Amino acid sequence: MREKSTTLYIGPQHPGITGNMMVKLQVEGDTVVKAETHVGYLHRGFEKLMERRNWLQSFTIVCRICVPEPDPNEENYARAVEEIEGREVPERAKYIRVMTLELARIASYLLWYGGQAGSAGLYTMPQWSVGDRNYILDLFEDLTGGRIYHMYIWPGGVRRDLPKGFKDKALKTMDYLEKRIDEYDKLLFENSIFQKRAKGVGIIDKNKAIEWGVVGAPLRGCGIKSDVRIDDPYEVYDKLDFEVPAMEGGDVWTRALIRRFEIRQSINIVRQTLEKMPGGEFYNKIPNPMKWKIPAGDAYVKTESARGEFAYYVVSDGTNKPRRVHVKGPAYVHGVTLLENLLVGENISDVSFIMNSLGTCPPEIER
Amino acid sequence: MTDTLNKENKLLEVLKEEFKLLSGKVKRSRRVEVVIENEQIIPILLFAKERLNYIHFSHMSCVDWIEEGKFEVIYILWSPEEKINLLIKTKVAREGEDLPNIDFIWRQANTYEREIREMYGLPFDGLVGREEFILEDWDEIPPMRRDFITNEYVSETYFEREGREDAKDVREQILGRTDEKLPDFAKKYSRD
Amino acid sequence: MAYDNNSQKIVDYIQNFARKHSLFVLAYGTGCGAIEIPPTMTSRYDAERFGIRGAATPRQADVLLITGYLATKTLKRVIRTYEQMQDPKYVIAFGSCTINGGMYWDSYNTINMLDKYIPVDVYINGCMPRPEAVISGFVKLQDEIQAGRADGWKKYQDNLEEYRANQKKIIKNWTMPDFNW
Amino acid sequence: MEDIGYKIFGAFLTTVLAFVVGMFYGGFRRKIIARIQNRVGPPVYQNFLDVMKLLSKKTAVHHGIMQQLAPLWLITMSIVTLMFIPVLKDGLFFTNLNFSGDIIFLLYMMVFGSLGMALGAGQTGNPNSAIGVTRGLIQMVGFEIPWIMALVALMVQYKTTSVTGLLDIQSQSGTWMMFSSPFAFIAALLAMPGMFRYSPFDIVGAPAELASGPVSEFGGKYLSLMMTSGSIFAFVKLTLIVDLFLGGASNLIELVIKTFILYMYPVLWGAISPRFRTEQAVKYFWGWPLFFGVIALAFATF
Repeated sequence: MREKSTTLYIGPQHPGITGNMMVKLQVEGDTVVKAETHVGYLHRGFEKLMERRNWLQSFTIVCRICVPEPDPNEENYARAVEEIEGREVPERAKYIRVMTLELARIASYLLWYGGQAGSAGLYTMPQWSVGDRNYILDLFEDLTGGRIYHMYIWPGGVRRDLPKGFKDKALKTMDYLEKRIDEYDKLLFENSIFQKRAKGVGIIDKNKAIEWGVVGAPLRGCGIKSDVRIDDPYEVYDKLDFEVPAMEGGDVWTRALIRRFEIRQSINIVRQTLEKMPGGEFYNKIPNPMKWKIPAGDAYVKTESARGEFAYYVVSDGTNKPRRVHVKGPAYVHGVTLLENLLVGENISDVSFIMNSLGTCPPEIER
Repeated sequence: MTDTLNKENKLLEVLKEEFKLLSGKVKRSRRVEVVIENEQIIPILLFAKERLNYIHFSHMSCVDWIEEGKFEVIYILWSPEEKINLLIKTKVAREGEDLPNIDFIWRQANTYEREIREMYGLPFDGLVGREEFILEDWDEIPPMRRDFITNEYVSETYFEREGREDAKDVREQILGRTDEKLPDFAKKYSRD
Repeated sequence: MAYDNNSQKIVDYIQNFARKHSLFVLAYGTGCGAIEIPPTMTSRYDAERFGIRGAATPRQADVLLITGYLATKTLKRVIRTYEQMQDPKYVIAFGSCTINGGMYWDSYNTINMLDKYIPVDVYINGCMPRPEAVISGFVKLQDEIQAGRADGWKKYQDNLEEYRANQKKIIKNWTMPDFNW
Repeated sequence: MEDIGYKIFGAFLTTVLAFVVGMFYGGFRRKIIARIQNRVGPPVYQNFLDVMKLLSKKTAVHHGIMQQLAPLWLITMSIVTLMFIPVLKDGLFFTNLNFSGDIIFLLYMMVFGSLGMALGAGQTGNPNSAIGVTRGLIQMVGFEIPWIMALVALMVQYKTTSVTGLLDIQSQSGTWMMFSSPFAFIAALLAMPGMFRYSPFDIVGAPAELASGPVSEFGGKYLSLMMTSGSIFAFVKLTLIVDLFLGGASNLIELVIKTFILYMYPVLWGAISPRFRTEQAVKYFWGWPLFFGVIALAFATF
């Protein structure tokens, strides 16, 4: 006898959903038989707004595309504009950019720690990691003046130099975090219940992964070494020393292990940039932004964000406003086709768990 | 510099032999751009995927060139081995023409196509999927077309709080400045 | 039964005191402001000190926290959610974009003034407001509740036609059940 | 006549005591968990404010009679269960209505409340509630088996089915049941967190999965009744275990100390563990707890 299937809506108002989106599930018993992602609850029409704003005004908008980690957006946009215009960026600015990106990655991973554990019902973990994330945000506040939206990496360099005493403070924070991450390991990764929950859940097929468009940590969790920082090095990543992990498995547990490894790598990179940072100018001055025209052309740039490859396709038509800025976040694929595929056959308990492990962030899907 | 672009040039050569390219160039290292007629989209995508191993479909975008009356659609592929992004561009008329559906080659193209269909009103031949992807009950012209003026729509539809109009004055003021340099925010507000 | 003003006052005082110190916030991240809610709730800022805690469903919640801009698609859900909440209910609007559209004032898909669609008790401005600002907004709401001034829900009942007209102007396909108490 | 007066007054006192103690335990739980999580946490009396506030809310949800009766059913069952538990060993007010067959009766009563809740939640029509109820019943099947085995082992071993009888045996022999029949105690202790439904067994109302499960559609006064009943029931469970295994209590201070220490065990476990999936929870209960239950039974019989 066939069980009757029920429709279950997860979201948009649901504590388990990441952000503001909806997953419509067909459920038989406890098992999902069909999943459908509904997005559009956060659509602001950024790409339309950028058509109306000039190049510098658009720069204040791009960071709002992805809230947990705005810096890859800024960096992407700035780099695309520089590539079209042919503007040079001082070496120091590049180092500062890399440092900012890595700090943002750490902050994003700390938020992920919270989300992953919270969706599994371990509420102590978000309290710790989101609390510790504030220390990174403090660094950002010192550096840029803003906790969440920094608007710091702009075309031609960065907006301001490192404040006095920043290096010491940053290094101290890194030391503190490294200690804390060991404690997180005890709470989360050594926890047998978490291991039971995470192993064998939400498996991505290794052979299909690249074709499906999987990027970032989920792809590395399938055993495929792929990272924009090595494949298509930008800024000064080719001068830094870091490892990119790849582990076989493809389930939530492997993705978690990858992130656990990468957060340590990021801490390491921040230390390196602080050590190696040369002196000199930190930005290449742009002309009066109202009259600042970019020659016609287009550029496709990408950055490795905490959730995967973040790509910008920017087209200029020679005026002082961008013709088209198209943003593709990792969640554009992860949150729609991949999620719809992965959820089939899983337990309802794991829906939110899998979403968190993929890092589904709806503002990237609809912008 | 020429040595480092070997891979890219080779790819361009291969594509030139197989297909009638409208134009093709190496933009920079790891970026190759070709322009092609829109009938040849499926052949070139299949060729790139099956023969050249460009198996990762990274991006698909659309630009509205209203002056020419055309949409430009860009398919961006990535080869994990060669580590090259291949940009395939094609143009299609804004009204009356459609593009082939490619979601049987890459499943995730379906999402991009649905978005482009919704935001630009560009139909894809044989595309299956819910009509509404991002917008809900939208009955204006598709919003990403350049002839859709968003601020006019806003002033008709939504309420505006008083005081908002100030922003415009500041903008004209800055624009009125001739030869004046941008205030040096970076140095002015740095703390040391 | 003595039902004079004084006894009513005492009842009101006790009610308001309890309401003030126990605010269940609906877990609904409507916009990008949702990113500052976890820091507000967690260890450094710890909003639970003030009796603020999350509630999973609208039936149990007291406060609807509108975290940022509302796309029209979300507005429909927000109205639905707001109407499902039980009286007395409060709305805290968070971020500049709920006040006047903020950054997105010319976006075709986001509303500009939230208080035209649902009554707002406290606005917190900023993009993003810091957790301190959020907590101060909550404290302001507590003061309003104690003083008996946080009566957005009454306003909504009294001016339902006006709110409905505004809402229907944006939401073209109105398929929601009618609001009944 | 005087006797009945005492009984009624005692019943009232017991209910108030259970409510106050249960509420404060809830408050301490929130406070202690907050301290583990590096923060200050709400005041200890926060739960009273929550209940007061929920009572002052207007309620305008009507899904049907059963939905409105469910919270009442729940609280009635909690209080009725409380009535049959000797809170203190030989106090004037707190021994209540226990009689010779009451362990079996209690086993039945403790399930009964959840059953009413299940009916009520089923009527709300919310799919989350329905799934939550199913999970709750599955989980109950999980923990009830080792728990009943532990109690049956006690009953077989000491040839009595009354809580007072077991209390008398403990005070006569001078050793607590947890030492004289350790396997039953271990089985009961391992099954106990399932009854409290804190992490890792909070699968019924798991927020990230089912909003809040069966209670999703209950707000305002219904929710306040549920919270009240929940805190009374927590006290009931703690007192019962203290009576059965920890030698009961002869005064209120002893009772509070014993129950609080016992209460800390599910709370602290909950603070550091994620949630089981439903089938994992059942697997857990049918693993070691069941094993110890069987051993206890064998130990008692032979």
